[in-house]
Amino acid sequence: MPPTQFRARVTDNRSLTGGYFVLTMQSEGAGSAPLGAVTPGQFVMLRPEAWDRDLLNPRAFSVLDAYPDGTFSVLLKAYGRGTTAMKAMHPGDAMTVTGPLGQGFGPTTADGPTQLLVAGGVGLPPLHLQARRAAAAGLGHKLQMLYGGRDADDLVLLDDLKAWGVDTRLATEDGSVGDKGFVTVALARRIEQAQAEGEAIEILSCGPTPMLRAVRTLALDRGVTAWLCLEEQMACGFGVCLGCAVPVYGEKPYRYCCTDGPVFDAREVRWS
Amino acid sequence: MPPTQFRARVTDNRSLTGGYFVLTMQSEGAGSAPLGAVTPGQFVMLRPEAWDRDLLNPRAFSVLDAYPDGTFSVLLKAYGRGTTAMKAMHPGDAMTVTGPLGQGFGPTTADGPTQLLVAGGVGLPPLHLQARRAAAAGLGHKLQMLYGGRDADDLVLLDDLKAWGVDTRLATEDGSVGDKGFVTVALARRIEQAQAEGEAIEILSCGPTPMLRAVRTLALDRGVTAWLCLEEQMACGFGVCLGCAVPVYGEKPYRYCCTDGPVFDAREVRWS
Amino acid sequence: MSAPRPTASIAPEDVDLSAPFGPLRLPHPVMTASGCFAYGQQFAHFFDVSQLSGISTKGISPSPRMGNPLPRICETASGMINSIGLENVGCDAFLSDKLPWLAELGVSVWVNFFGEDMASYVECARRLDAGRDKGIDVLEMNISCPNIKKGGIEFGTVPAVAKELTRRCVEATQVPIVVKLSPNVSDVVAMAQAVAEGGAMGVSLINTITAMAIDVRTRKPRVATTYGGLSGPAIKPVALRMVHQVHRALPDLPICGMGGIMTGEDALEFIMAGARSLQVGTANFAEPIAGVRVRDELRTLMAELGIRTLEEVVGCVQPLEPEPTWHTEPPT
Amino acid sequence: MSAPRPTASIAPEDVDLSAPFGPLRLPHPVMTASGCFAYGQQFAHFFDVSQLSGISTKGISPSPRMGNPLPRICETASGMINSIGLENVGCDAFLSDKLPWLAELGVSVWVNFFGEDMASYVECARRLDAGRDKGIDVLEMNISCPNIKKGGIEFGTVPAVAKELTRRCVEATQVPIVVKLSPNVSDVVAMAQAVAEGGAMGVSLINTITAMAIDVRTRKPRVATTYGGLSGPAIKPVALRMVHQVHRALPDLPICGMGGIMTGEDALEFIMAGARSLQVGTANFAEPIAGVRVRDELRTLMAELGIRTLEEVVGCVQPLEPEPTWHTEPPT
Ligand SMILES: Cc1cc2nc3c(=O)[nH]c(=O)nc-3n(C[C@H](O)[C@H](O)[C@H](O)COP(=O)(O)OP(=O)(O)OC[C@H]3O[C@@H](n4cnc5c(N)ncnc54)[C@H](O)[C@@H]3O)c2cc1C
Ligand SMILES: Cc1cc2nc3c(=O)[nH]c(=O)nc-3n(C[C@H](O)[C@H](O)[C@H](O)COP(=O)(O)OP(=O)(O)OC[C@H]3O[C@@H](n4cnc5c(N)ncnc54)[C@H](O)[C@@H]3O)c2cc1C
Ligand SMILES: Cc1cc2nc3c(=O)[nH]c(=O)nc-3n(C[C@H](O)[C@H](O)[C@H](O)COP(=O)(O)O)c2cc1C
Ligand SMILES: Cc1cc2nc3c(=O)[nH]c(=O)nc-3n(C[C@H](O)[C@H](O)[C@H](O)COP(=O)(O)O)c2cc1C
Ligand code: FES
Ligand code: FES
Repeated sequence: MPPTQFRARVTDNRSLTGGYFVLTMQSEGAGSAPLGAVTPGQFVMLRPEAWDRDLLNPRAFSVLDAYPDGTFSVLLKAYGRGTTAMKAMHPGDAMTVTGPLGQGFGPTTADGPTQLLVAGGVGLPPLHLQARRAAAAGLGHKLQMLYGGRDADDLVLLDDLKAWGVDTRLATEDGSVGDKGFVTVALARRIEQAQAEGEAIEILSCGPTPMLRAVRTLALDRGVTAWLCLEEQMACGFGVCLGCAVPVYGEKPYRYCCTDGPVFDAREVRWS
Repeated sequence: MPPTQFRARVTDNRSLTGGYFVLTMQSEGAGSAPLGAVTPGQFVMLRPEAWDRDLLNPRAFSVLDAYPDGTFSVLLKAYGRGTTAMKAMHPGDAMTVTGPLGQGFGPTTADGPTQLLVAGGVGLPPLHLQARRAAAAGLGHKLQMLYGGRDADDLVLLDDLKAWGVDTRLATEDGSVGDKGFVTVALARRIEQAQAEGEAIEILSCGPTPMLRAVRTLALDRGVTAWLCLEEQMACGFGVCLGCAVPVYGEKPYRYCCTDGPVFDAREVRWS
Repeated sequence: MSAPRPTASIAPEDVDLSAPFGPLRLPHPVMTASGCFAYGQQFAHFFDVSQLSGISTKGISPSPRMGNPLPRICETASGMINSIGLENVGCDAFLSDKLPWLAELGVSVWVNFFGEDMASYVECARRLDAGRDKGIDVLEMNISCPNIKKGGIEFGTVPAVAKELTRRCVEATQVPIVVKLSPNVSDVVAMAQAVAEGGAMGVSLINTITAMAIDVRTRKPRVATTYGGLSGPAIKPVALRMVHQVHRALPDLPICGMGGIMTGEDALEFIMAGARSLQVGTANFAEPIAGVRVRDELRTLMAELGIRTLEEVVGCVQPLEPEPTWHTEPPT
Repeated sequence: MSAPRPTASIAPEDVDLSAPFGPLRLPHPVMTASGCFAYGQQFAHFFDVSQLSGISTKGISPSPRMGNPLPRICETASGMINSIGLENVGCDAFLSDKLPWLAELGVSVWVNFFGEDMASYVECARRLDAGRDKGIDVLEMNISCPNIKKGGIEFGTVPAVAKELTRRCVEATQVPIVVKLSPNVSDVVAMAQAVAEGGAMGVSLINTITAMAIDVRTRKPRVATTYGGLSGPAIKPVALRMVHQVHRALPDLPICGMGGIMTGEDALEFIMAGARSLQVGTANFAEPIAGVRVRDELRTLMAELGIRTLEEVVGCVQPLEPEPTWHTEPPT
């Protein structure tokens, strides 16, 4: 589905633990669902209509979920001025939305490898949606979530994963819940186990760049296919400003996070 | 009372006819009433905390009323971006307020001249407050309001004037209420009558600049004292930026609307 | 030119937006700006791109360029800084892969171009001349490339150098050349004058202003090249001033105005300052259809103000009445 | 200077904000800017003005000036344009009526000054020298007065002229001279170099950028002089770039940085770009206590980032790591 730009109204702004919040919006226009066919990892550019010119450009957010009735949601945390302003949005507030944008993760399939979903921070949405889709297709057993955070509060929307019956392994830096340490430690063990048992696996990961770097190194070292959902500074989100370059190996030194990605093969990403 | 800068919360945003609205605010800090001793014609600089840098400077508004409990109100109409943004403010929204600023009108006195209050548009607040104060002091009979607008909708807060028993003469350009034509026509007649009867009068006026020009010309022609409450572009409101110069006769070519005014003797104002 | 007084409102249909620009007859003044519209295709998802009057392409160099390291963009108050590094597909790929699509739109195609030294500027102009009958209407010569080496700064800041560069490129092609000037100069009028003498058909004003932002946590600049170009509403007042200066000094030189245009009112400000056509740049990022909206708002505003044609108002801004002589005594 | 890595947070009390600036020992770097603080008294209603490290006065000329016609100010995106016209009380009234009050505050008093030609600049410096033992710490020479006639532009844009002007004013007074440079130049480093050679103790960067806005309804410029000076957050990225350029080229020349400073983070950006002191200008209009808030925020931020002294971070911004060499094949 090609991207469009449309207006939506906030219908809900729900606070979670750890400063996270979920913004739910309804696109305007009867029965319109411009994000209906979104794939996990695809994103939208959001710009509240109330923003002045001081906040010039929209901000990128992965779609957390989208329904055929035109509602959709995103998971945020307040970092800078834009997300802080969004945290204060109320039901009824108008949003300019562009999307769906980018190339998401491949689907979970019955005869494909087991997908290890490695999530951290605001990187949860693509993997949460991947799990939702798989569970709905009766393929929940084909994936496993490995989800890391600083502490228990830093892990959100766990009830959903439980309700879908998705096997979820938690890791926290302070050990307050799940394994103590980085989620990549759990991932390393899981890879070892799979390789020992001859289980076919692939990694789908989204989260803070240091986490993705660790996942990439692990995957390259162990020869496992890994798909990384990257973040870069974006002005447009649809391939025009060339601001979101991702260094890659290959014919050209850069590809673009917004149009070629945000999901890239770990082998392609040129990170030293 | 020297000006201070303080925070207030919007408690009410009431729409009137003609696009006018009254913002009521409560200053923060128990029992603080930084505007308690405001005189009619004094003003505040208002800047909603939510404004981004795009709207850099505060905007000037005459105080419509101020109470010892720290509440105060202003009367606005949406012209540009600032006032349009203020129209959308909700109870609870925070405002940065600087005031009271400037020199207001002189008081109504038992043995002074009859005060003719000539008001138009958003120039109503100072004269409305003057009438309120006079009425409260039992001097309502010492003033008369002459209030002009485009049409009936352009005249607001008439009930207050009625309740205070202030003699009010209306004029509308379309004749929908009161005299048809500019309020200065009614003023000219009133001056004539006073001069015929030997009644001591002075004029207090606030409104659009074209109206003030006409009032000034009338007053100079007929030898009546007139006090004009002027508007100029302001950045600071407290005598620092020198942006709000008013051309005057006298030793210096300019005085300052925010500190020397906004109320000036019509004879002093150098308008060609 | 004496300013016609604003008259009563007219119907939007009665507004004639056509915009003569040197030899060009644009249906209306609103184009999109170089680097903010790529080669156009991405926008076709969002709207009918042929509604624009013209498109200025991403800057083209003789050979493809890969662009700068990361990060390349950051946001500032009412603006953004970019350091894309003039990444582009190069002359040949442009002519074979991008131009045909653009040519079919029927809009005015302005090919923004640059070189790394004088010879490669000339080579680029010469090679792009091959597109003359294939849809290229203007070569928009970008002489303000802060990121290219070899005396690149001088092209944009030294009038004599700019004149010579213009002259040699004009000789290399029969496509009219519009020179896009840098705002990072003491005297923009001298630059405009020089390129006009060099044979430029017109000038585009302004390119981005050299700027910087710092991440105090990492102690690094927010764009990898340390300095980048500031664009967006923040620079509009500077752009308007330069358009006005150049129009006053050289009233016959067509000016394509840009810098922070977001609304029809912004567009009319540029026209009243002296621009005969306009480019919308940064606004496209937040709103792909920005150029068409600006055109529509311009029409509505002109109708409201009773302005029938652009010619009535190009450069019409008049100094304010001089103050009356200062009297020490009031008249009465 | 090699960038010390950010360390762990420290207590705000452990931050030493003292700011050596040439011969001056400022208790912290945050001053207020010329034209945005008048002569200071109005601010005493709002806060204890002696908390500032210094005050730059409204620009003083030998004789009083009455200022420009109206309107004098207008707002733009994240900025404002002013054309006050350098209205001021003149040297004599300044020395007799304004200086005593300022001197009593105990803050660093920078007297911003200008003339209408070279002779009157020199005269102004000479007459202000009388305030040397009466509280004047610095003469801040404004060489970018777009609104004064008689070659005024050249003072701010031609290095040789600026050097000569500086030299003659330095000879006329024993008060150290800091030259406030114009941003409306092709090469700000050349200007800084010239005034340093002329004997300036330091430079202030930046003054306002020449700009314009138009009221499309009246077809008039929004400030009566057609052009005015743009200030506020809109210009911060340009100011930072110029501070950085000058600091890189002339690391020993003290720079007082300004242009759109609104927060402690803005202040730290300027310091990391190379400024040793700062001035807060336009921010005072919306918030009279802005300078003191910026100082407090700067202290808090430095504590959070583990920065103990300004010296650790003045000019510490480092270019980003160069990109790794480009491989065509992945490592595995
Ligand atoms: C494809 C894509 C998908 C994304 N999906 C999501 C999502 O689902 N939920 C979400 O909350 N965010 C998501 N982001 C990140 C989001 O776009 C940024 O958080 C947002 O742009 C920050 O805007 P701001 O105005 O709050 O911060 P700014 O004021 O623009 O930045 C403030 C500072 O914070 C830093 N910063 C910004 N974002 C982050 C971050 N996420 N982590 C650490 N530092 C940061 C910036 O580099 C800058 O230094 C996504 C980004 C991309 C490119
Ligand atoms: C001492 C003083 C007292 C004031 N009291 C009041 C008051 O009680 N109520 C009130 O509503 N306003 C009052 N004003 C005017 C008010 O300050 C302006 O309306 C306000 O600054 C406009 O801000 P804005 O952001 O909406 O318009 P801007 O975006 O700043 O201006 C938009 C355009 O509208 C024009 N404009 C702005 N204000 C007016 C106006 N009032 N009439 C006609 N054109 C205008 C401007 O010149 C500009 O061209 C007062 C002004 C002064 C100086
Ligand atoms: C991301 C980006 C890339 C740009 N690339 C070019 C370019 O290749 N050539 C050029 O002449 N101008 C380039 N510009 C400048 C714009 O064409 C325009 O002159 C400038 O941004 C001011 O207009 P705006 O404020 O509307 O964006 C670029 C601007 C941006 C923001
Ligand atoms: C209203 C106003 C008046 C100014 N007057 C002077 C002046 O007299 N002399 C001077 O050197 N700079 C003057 N400036 C420039 C400021 O001192 C400062 O350099 C500039 O505004 C940038 O800082 P800011 O963005 O913090 O305001 C003035 C600025 C403003 C806004
Ligand atoms: S965000 Fe603009 S090209 Fe990717
Ligand atoms: S508004 Fe600043 S001096 Fe009057």
